[in-house]
Amino acid sequence: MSERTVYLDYAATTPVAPKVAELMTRLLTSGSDFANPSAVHPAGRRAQALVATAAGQLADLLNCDPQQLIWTSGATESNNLAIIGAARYRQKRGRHLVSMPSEHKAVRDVLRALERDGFELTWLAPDESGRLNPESLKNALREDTQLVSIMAVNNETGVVQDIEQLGQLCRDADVLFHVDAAQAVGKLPLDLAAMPVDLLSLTAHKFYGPKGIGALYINERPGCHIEPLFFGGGQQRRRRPGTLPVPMIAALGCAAELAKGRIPADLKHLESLRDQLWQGIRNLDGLRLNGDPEHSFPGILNVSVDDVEGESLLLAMEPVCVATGSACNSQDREPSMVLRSMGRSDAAAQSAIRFSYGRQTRSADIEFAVGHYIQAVERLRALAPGQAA
Amino acid sequence: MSERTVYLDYAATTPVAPKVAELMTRLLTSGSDFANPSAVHPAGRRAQALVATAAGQLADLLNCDPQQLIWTSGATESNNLAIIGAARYRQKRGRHLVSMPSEHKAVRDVLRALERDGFELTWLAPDESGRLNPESLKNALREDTQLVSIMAVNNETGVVQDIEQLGQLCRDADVLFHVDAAQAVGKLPLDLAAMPVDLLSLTAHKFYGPKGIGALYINERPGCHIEPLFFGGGQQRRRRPGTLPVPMIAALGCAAELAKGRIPADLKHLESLRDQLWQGIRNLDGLRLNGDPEHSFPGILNVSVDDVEGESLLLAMEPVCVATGSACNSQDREPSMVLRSMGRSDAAAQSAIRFSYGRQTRSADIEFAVGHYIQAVERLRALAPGQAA
Amino acid sequence: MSENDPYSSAVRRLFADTAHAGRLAGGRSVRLDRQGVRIALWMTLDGTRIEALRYQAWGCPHLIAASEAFCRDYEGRPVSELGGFNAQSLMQSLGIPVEKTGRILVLEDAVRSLGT
Amino acid sequence: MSENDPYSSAVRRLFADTAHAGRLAGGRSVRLDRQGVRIALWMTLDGTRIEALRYQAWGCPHLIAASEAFCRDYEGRPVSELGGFNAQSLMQSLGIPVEKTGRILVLEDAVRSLGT
Ligand SMILES: Cc1ncc(COP(=O)(O)O)c(C=O)c1O
Ligand SMILES: Cc1ncc(COP(=O)(O)O)c(C=O)c1O
Ligand code: FES
Ligand code: FES
Repeated sequence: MSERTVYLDYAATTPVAPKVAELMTRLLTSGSDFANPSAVHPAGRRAQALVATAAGQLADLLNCDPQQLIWTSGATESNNLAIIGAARYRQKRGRHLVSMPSEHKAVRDVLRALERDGFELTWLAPDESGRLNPESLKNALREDTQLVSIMAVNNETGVVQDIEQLGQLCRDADVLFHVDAAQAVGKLPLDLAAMPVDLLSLTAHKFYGPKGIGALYINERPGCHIEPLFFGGGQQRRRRPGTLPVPMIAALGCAAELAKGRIPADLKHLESLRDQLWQGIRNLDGLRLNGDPEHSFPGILNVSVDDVEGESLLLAMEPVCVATGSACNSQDREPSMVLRSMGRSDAAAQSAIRFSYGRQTRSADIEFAVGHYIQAVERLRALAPGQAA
Repeated sequence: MSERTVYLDYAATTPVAPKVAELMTRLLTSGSDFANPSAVHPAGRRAQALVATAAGQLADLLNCDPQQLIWTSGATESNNLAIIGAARYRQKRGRHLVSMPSEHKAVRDVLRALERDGFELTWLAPDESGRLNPESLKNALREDTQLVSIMAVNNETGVVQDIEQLGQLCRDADVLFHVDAAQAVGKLPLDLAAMPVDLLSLTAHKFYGPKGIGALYINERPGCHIEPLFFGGGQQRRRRPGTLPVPMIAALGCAAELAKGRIPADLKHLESLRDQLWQGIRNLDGLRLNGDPEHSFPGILNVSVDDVEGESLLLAMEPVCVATGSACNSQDREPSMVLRSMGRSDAAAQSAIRFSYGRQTRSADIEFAVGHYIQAVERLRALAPGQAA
Repeated sequence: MSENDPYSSAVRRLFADTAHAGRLAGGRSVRLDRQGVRIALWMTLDGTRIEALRYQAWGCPHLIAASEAFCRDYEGRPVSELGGFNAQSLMQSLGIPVEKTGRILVLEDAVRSLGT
Repeated sequence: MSENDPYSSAVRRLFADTAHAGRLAGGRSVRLDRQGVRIALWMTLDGTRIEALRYQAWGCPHLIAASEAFCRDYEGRPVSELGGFNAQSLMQSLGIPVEKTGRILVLEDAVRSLGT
């Protein structure tokens, strides 16, 4: 590493937990645990046992049955599989779907693709704090509604939706409920046995597991099934074929087990960092919180300021690594859809900075970031012509 | 590892090369190389540089442009993306597709799914040695043919198709040519600059890389494009979104670089093992080679014997780990489609054993396997009632 | 590891030690080719008591183990008990998966016709 | 790393040291709000020679770097040369990606109208 960086982009991806890395290293260098778990020979059975252990660990974190879990390459695939798979499975009953414009692209763009295929979409805007009013969901449900997709924790703002209540409305209306929980699993307690959720997407690299492995929870019950996206070998009861990546799956399992033990301590740590960060910057002129102080995952803080452009702000803040908008759209510079759907102006959305932090973040990192943020904002403001001449 | 096993199932999956495992370990434990390569901040740019290096290494192995490569979760996904993606992209021109019944399920089942969606399939049977006669491909091509999919090396028999010649027929007819090269990449020299191939699938775990990462080569030229299977963030120019799993990609790159330097030595090693194995078992009564001695990847040897059932043979051979049929269908016990398409009887197909070996296999392992195979065959034969009473 | 093993330890033990594989000279025998499996049974009697049982089988390890188990069980018992042989209860005691029922029923048929 | 960096080292240097940011009292000025960016330029003259240049800009780092580069370049030169300012050649020398052309052309427009 050539320069000191302060990494405050945990919502984009986290480093791998040391225990998880150790396990992967052990499996990757093992001469005996590398086999294909579909094979029935002794080496294959050892690999299969590792997969079974991981399924147990993840099921334990989510309080579900290991049989309800399918391994995927990440939340993008899980979202696609859940939404396309369930919509296609149920399309003879109806083709109406409901979601929000503040969803991650891996939900929004999937739904848009279904729209092009003849599905009908209702997009429910959040209120200005980013939350969905349950009444508006209730009013949107129709006879032909098949699926509602609402994320648990927003990746840009950290806003937490009331999954229980929204799910219950779906259940009452016999509509499938999909939850993109990429930003929630391993970070907030989730009890799927007690939650009216049918499909839930997750990805390991948001909670200290490796990138490239995720899972989809399917609450298999009458009417809740998916059509596969891929075809191939018979793996995973044909719902998602392909050789199972055993070390990755084991790593996800290990990350889940670790998380289960740490969620309360992690949350306490994040709350204290968030408070320090907020105290440090809140008095900046024209600063505005993007989110809901009452219903937020404390590992994300998103703020806008007047009269500063986001890309320049990002560069001026180096070596602090933060995001404008979500990491996936850092490369195309359109103002954040999440923030615009919360009623923010284009300019406010463009100046938004997402601070996200995690287990390795120290108070000194926050202090460093606060200093850099304030300095950068002040410098760019001085550089900008006034709003009207 | 509780018992000694002799692993002769390299065609199902290989162990990870020590250098590759080292690299992954380094990246997984690094405090600075774990970021999301879509992020524009310094940590993101470091991650992006790792991806660029890996693309260069893989492009080097295949002799193509790094821009022509898309990262996927493995060959199953690559095959699905190539075949479904190209067929959908070109479906307005025509809906006729050509392939072989001896393809891997991750090709066959994809094509069958397209058949259910209204595409028309022509299945070309191999000759009894497993090869496709170019004449029969030529005769199968029609005005409305859009895609031909033929694998480079068969996963059950090791039979090598004449990709250049078959590809040229497709090129001449303006038909896209997809090659499932999961069993060829990193094992046989491939020069894509000189080959009339449009789409080529590969997966790292067949050549000493990790499971769960693969790639699709797309020879982008007029008419050669694919529609995506997934929707989400803008990664990989939207053709395959999702956070790039940097350590996995770097590992694939490293495995590719290693392979490039080792292919000739690896082949020599495999040839000597194959010869030893064949000499050891060839005199067994009723033994038959499933494959083409002239056109074969030497890392796979597939044989049938009379009067022995495959599943029992597999168990009787323990602790030697081999496969009956391909690993993916080891769990459903239908006789191998590959062997039946080569004209083998159900009984011969059911008794087939695939020996596959690799870099770590020693001559002593082959000797051990030869002894176990002969002993198991003789024992089960003694146990079986005669063919007719 | 046992939960992933398609073979119970009972099946593994029986498959590894097929002491009753083979034929018998004299006595009764029966042979069935069905459901893709082949079974032959031989029996000699000592009055109404089963003196010896042997089998030959072509099929998966479960079928071989079940055949071996049957022979071990019934040697020395009255021949009249053959009619009571029950594939399902043998499958349970050996831990043979239900998917294999069709094949193990071929053994049941062979045993019953041996008894008549 | 440089191949992945969206900013050339020239752009980084100019963005880090915006010595010409600010306003000038007296002299000419021009301001443009277009294409989602805002640029203001100030110029004082010493006869027909440009004495000093200052800018203010709201936009991406490329725009700020280009504005800074322009000011550094043209101080001390005859005012008549402003008409020859060419965004495209500045973009090339600073390594600014072509997608940004629209925005850097706003700077060109501002410079040219400053010269007239
Ligand atoms: C809310 C949300 N959904 C889905 C994803 C996609 O996850 P992945 O990139 O692992 O496929 C992400 C992160 O990128 C996310 O934050
Ligand atoms: C020829 C062939 N194609 C495709 C695949 C699928 O590869 P993966 O399981 O990595 O998706 C395999 C191996 O399983 C294979 O041998
Ligand atoms: S005899 Fe083949 S499945 Fe049992
Ligand atoms: S001003 Fe925003 S892209 Fe350059």
